[in-house]
Amino acid sequence: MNPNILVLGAGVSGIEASLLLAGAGRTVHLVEKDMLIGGQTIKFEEVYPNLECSTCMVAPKQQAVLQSANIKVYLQSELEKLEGALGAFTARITKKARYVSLANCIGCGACYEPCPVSLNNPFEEGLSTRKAVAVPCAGALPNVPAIDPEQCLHLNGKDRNCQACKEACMFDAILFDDKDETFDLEVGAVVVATGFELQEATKFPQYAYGGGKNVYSALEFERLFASNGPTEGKLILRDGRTPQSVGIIHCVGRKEQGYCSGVCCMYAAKFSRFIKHKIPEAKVCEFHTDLCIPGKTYQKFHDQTRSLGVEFVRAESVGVAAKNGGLEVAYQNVDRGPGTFKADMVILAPAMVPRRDTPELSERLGLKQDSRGFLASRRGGLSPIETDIEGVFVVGCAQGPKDIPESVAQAEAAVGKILSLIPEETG
Amino acid sequence: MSVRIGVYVCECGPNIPDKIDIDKVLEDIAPLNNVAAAKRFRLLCSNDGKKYLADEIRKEKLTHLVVAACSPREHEKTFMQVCVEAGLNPYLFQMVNIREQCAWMIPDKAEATRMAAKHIRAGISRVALHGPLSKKELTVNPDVLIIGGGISGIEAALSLASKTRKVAIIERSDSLGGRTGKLSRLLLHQGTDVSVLREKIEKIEKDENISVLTGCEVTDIRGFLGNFEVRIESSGEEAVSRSIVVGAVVVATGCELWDGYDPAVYGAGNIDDVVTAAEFEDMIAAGKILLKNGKPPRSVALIHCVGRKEKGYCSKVCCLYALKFAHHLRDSRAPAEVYEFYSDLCLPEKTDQEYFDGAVKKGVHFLRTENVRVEKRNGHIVVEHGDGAGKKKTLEVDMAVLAPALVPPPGSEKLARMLNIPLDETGFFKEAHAMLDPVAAPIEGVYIAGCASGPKNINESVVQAQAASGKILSTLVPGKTLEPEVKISVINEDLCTGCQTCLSVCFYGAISFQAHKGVSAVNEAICRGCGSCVGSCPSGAISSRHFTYRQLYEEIFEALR
Amino acid sequence: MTSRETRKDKRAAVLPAREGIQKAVTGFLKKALERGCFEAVMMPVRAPETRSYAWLMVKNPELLDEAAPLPPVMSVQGGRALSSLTKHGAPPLSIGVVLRPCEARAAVELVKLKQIQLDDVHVITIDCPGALPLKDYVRGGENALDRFQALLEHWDEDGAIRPACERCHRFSLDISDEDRPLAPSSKNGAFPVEIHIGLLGENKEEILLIPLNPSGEETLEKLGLTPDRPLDGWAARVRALRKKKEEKRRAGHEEFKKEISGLDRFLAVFDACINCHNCQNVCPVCYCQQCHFDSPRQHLTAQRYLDRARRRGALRLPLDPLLFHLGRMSHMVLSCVSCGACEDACPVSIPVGKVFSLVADETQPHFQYTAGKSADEPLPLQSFLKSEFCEVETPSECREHQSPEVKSHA
Amino acid sequence: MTQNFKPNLVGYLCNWCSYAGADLAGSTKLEVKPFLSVIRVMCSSRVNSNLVLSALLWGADGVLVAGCHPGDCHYEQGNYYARRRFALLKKILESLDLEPERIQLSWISASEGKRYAEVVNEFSDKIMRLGPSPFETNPKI
Repeated sequence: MNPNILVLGAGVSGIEASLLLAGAGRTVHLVEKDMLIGGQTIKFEEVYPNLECSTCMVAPKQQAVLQSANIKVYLQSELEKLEGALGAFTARITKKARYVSLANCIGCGACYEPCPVSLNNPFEEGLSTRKAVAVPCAGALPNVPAIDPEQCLHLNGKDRNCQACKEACMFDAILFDDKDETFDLEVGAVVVATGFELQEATKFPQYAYGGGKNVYSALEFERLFASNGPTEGKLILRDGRTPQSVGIIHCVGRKEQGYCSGVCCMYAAKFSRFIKHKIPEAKVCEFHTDLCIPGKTYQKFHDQTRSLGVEFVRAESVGVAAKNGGLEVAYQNVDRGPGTFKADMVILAPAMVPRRDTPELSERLGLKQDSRGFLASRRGGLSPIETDIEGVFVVGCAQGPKDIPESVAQAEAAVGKILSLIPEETG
Repeated sequence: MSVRIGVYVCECGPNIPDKIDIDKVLEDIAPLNNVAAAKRFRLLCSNDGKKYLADEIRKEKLTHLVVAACSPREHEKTFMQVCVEAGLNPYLFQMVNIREQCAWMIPDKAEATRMAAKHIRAGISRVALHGPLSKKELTVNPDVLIIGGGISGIEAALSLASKTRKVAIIERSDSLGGRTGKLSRLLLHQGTDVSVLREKIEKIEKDENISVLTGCEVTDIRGFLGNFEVRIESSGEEAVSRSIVVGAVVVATGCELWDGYDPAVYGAGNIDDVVTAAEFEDMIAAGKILLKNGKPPRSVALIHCVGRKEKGYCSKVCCLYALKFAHHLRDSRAPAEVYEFYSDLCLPEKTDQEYFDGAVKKGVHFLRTENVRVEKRNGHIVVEHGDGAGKKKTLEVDMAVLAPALVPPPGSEKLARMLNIPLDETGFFKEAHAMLDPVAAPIEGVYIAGCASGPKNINESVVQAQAASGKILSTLVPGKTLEPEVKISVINEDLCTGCQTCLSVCFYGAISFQAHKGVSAVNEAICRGCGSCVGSCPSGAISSRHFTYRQLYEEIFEALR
Repeated sequence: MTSRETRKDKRAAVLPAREGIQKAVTGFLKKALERGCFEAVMMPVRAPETRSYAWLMVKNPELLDEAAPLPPVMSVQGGRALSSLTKHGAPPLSIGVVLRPCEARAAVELVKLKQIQLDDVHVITIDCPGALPLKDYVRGGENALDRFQALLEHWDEDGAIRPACERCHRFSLDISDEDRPLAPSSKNGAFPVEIHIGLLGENKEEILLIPLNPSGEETLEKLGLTPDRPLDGWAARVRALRKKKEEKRRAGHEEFKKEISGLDRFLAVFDACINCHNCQNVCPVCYCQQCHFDSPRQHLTAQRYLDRARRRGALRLPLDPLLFHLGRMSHMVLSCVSCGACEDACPVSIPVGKVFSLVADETQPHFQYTAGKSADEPLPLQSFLKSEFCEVETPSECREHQSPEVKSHA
Repeated sequence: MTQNFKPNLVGYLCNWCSYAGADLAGSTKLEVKPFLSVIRVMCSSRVNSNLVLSALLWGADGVLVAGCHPGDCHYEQGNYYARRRFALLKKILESLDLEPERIQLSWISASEGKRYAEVVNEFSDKIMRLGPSPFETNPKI
């Protein structure tokens, strides 16, 4: 049996799985869609319940991945198809051109400044712009930019003479003639850790999301309070004012999706903490349905949040409307009837949903999607990471909504299964 | 042999020369004691750069190397590798950060140059005190002890046992299965049922690499990752005791249903037909849900969150098994009315909601309530409760089922003390890192799976068991050795006074007191090299390799020139 | 009897002391030896033909004739003496030890620092009128002894006793108010004293033996002594004197602070230092094998001396008396019991004790800690609260989420 | 005099948070005053009074100790002990009025490049206002 492993997705789960497998002496092929590793977790300033600095937690692991001799990282890459069975899979991978040499670039950033093209920075949820050649955020790992071929004047042909970045680079790291590649990897098992997305808030007109209003989706807010984010952690409205009242709306899209995402209640409380910490006098009100705060430490976290004067309203049919310059949250208090809340800022906690490319992925893997659209676990089993294909494991939020510890545990579990299915001696 | 230090400044292309007058720096340091070579190079991390460095080390017969370039976080490992290839012990090398923390943050070239020179001087005088350090290699015992024969223990055993790895399961009771084994049916909505567990147990009994010791308890554990000595005693009459050696320990001691609630409030035990979830499970398993008077109940109240307030946490699983009860009751030929008294429905799994909706369709009544009391009034069970608005209401039922909080099993403290691992304020075992290391205990080589570290459902418990296996299988690879941290603490026995302050500040329990010598000792297999103990030792009897007082003092001196 | 009991319901046994307290107490100890309450006694004994006292461990009662439970001077701090005996394990026989309160406090700190093991050691404390300054005593001839005798009579020190003693408000047991436990309560006798000897009773002709725990009761019983004398009189005197002393201490510190605050004044005080490190050698809670600041790693190369000399224009040698004193302070001041041994030992009369007890009084409360109060209180530097001392961080970012939670290894 | 006075500052930075924060400040090209000599330690708990006092008494105009925010320690609890030791030293210097403002403790996470720059710049300004350390200028020492 082939002892090497394919890991799809370099988020917190994929990284954990890769490091453990590498530690066992296995060769790991870590395939990441994005231009950097770290997934969603590195977008967070702090994580509940200990409000730990996320970067401090994950950065050492990112470094370890990039420095490990056993881990081969493929960025901007995706799985094309998967064939074979336990111990002998063949995975076809396509790798997009980065147009910047990972080998030569030393991450000095000399190329950003001269680039004439600015574009919305998706990593910052469009809250800031970056150049056509850039890293998504300060401290990105690897600290090497990529060129966006649609936007780059040279690459999209709008101005073939534009060589601004190439001229600025002293290390011949800019490779305009870089090409997409397709290649096959031979592996014994596969760990799918492709993560999640948030339900698009635009789907719900009742929350008045978009149009430059101060209504933010959870991930946007995470960036808004990240010290390496667009506002360097300053909590401000789009016009630069400090919000005096913030409404946080839970369960956005829960009904439609038909499940509870399990983490929103906690990160909403984290948001409240953060706001109270930065702006003690600010009014913060959370609009929730059933509070889902399972486990030994979460209740305490929640109670502490209440004790800071954060208001909790058990509400249904919550709506947001722009009202004389600000926002107004209108709701039905389940016990006390209708009410309104004037807010400078509203934060939405949308459902965690499968990544939009899950249908393709499930087809390429040959795995079914479950009724919710996530990659399906094997029915009748006890371990949700096991799938209908022996040797293919789905971990983290690709399998369903969950928080960081659960995602990590599932990644480690996949490693456990793999190392016992494909012991060293057979490899 | 005389000290010959080579100092190499990386230009990092334009990044450093733009901001730092490298030649001036080199002039400044070239005449210093022991400096055999002081040179610049365009890009030391490039392949020619590495080759150049390696050649220099040989050509100049360097005994120590200083590289002034980017942050050590970028390329320290790279250049240590170069040292190894050039036959120089990698710890005779010091990296000086003149890019991030100099060139890139000091706009004024003169100032940047001044500081760069300072940093490099510091590196030079520090590296002169570096001695060679070598990785220790520890041979390990790959076998594993699993404490607890519940679902987690079972799963861990199955994924760990192999012909190169023996596994022992210690189970206090007289049979495997734990709480899960007592469940009437598992999560039906996931298409799973109890037979799964039975099959697993049979598999364990067949596996000659797994030894099951029921009716036994661990009475003593000493040692560390790769080498634990465990003493086991059977709790039965003819107490037999034996010793085994393992490389890792999995704590899978599970949890129990809380029974400390006030019977005056919940009536359990002293009112007929008020039963606990566990008792109700047995009724389902026995296939007859009957009242004391032998009649089937016409109405059943399922009471959630018994003890949530007192314990201060939500036990996560109650909502779901209450739903399971409700479904079961409604599915029977003569369905009873079912009332669920809950505070907040906790349905975090993606399939839970569906299961709940199903129950609603089957006509289960859900009442969000607070301050629930169960009383006997004129021969009937009455559930008194306040609704969301705080209004008091009552409901009469034939039977009430309590869903009490999940709590740590007795003996957790004792085990924690034996293993030298902490419990948290809830009395469950504390994880090494609640976020990124959920199945490891602070002590390396000890792992925690399932409800031992807090309430979990079956899926999570199984995942945690597999996760613990993952961590063990990737660390204790048969035939492979462990390479513990090199830059660790060392104790000078002549200076140690045995005050044991160091023991109290070491989070990893890496330090032990040797009573016979009256001094403390660092366990090289466990020490992570944080230096807390070094900082805590008043007499300076402890020193941390690579961060000795002398080495840090040298850095101070140069900072103060 | 539990240590929870208060002064009200507490009684003491009475011991006649017509030939002076020294004889009386010694007699009591002899008897205790004979009755097998303990197998040996450790106490200061006057060396024959001299006026110097040394700690002796005695098995033979006869040898106690020259013993002085309360010698005029504190030659060696009792805590230190006890440590030298029990550091590497409890003694194989049971021992009775008579300590001044400050010596007992040092012992408590040393227990926590694992430098003393008290199993089977019977600690007896005694009301202390203070000790004479070592130097005065050595010079002072016989009349020094008389001065001390007078002191024992009247308890009003006319500048005769050590400054540390003048300012010592913990010369007896803690009995600040009616319902405050006599001995600090604790699982395992936090203040590990079994009998306290009260000298401030109604009547100079008799002294009080106050049992503080069951084993103390036992001892008295074996000696046929019944604790039947109420303590009110004694306690009132102790409290009164304590008030006086506390005031003295407060005023003294305030006064002294003016003299020493600021680098120039501080240096003026320590200029005389001859780097003999006596203060550290005699300090009971300076328990290190070798002081960090005496270790070779603190030695500089000639080059480093020159570097500094060049920068400063001049350089005092040997280097860093200040580093030694401040460094030592940062190591032990939280355990400082203000016994004044350091001051007694300073050949150039630097008021080391004043400095250290001043800083001790200002730092220990900061950690809600009182040196020598209880063997149960974890040492401040061996424990922490998750949220505390926000103010020492700059810019201060107190994070509200850190729930207080004491952590301390047993 | 603060004009031409270039203070010598010593900064003990923990490897995991504060040192990374310093690197981030650099890679985002933030301007930082050129007076701090960084000494990397694995954890702020390695830093004790011996190290801080040595630096101060051997002539540092200021000493900075920086580590992970409480709760973030890479070694779980190190910075709690560091904080206690620092609190003690600070209190000692305060009660004797021996230039307590010349030692500073700051929490800086790996993502707080900006905070690092602010901390170092503010500390530098403070020390420049205070002028050269008397421990260095006083001939008696």
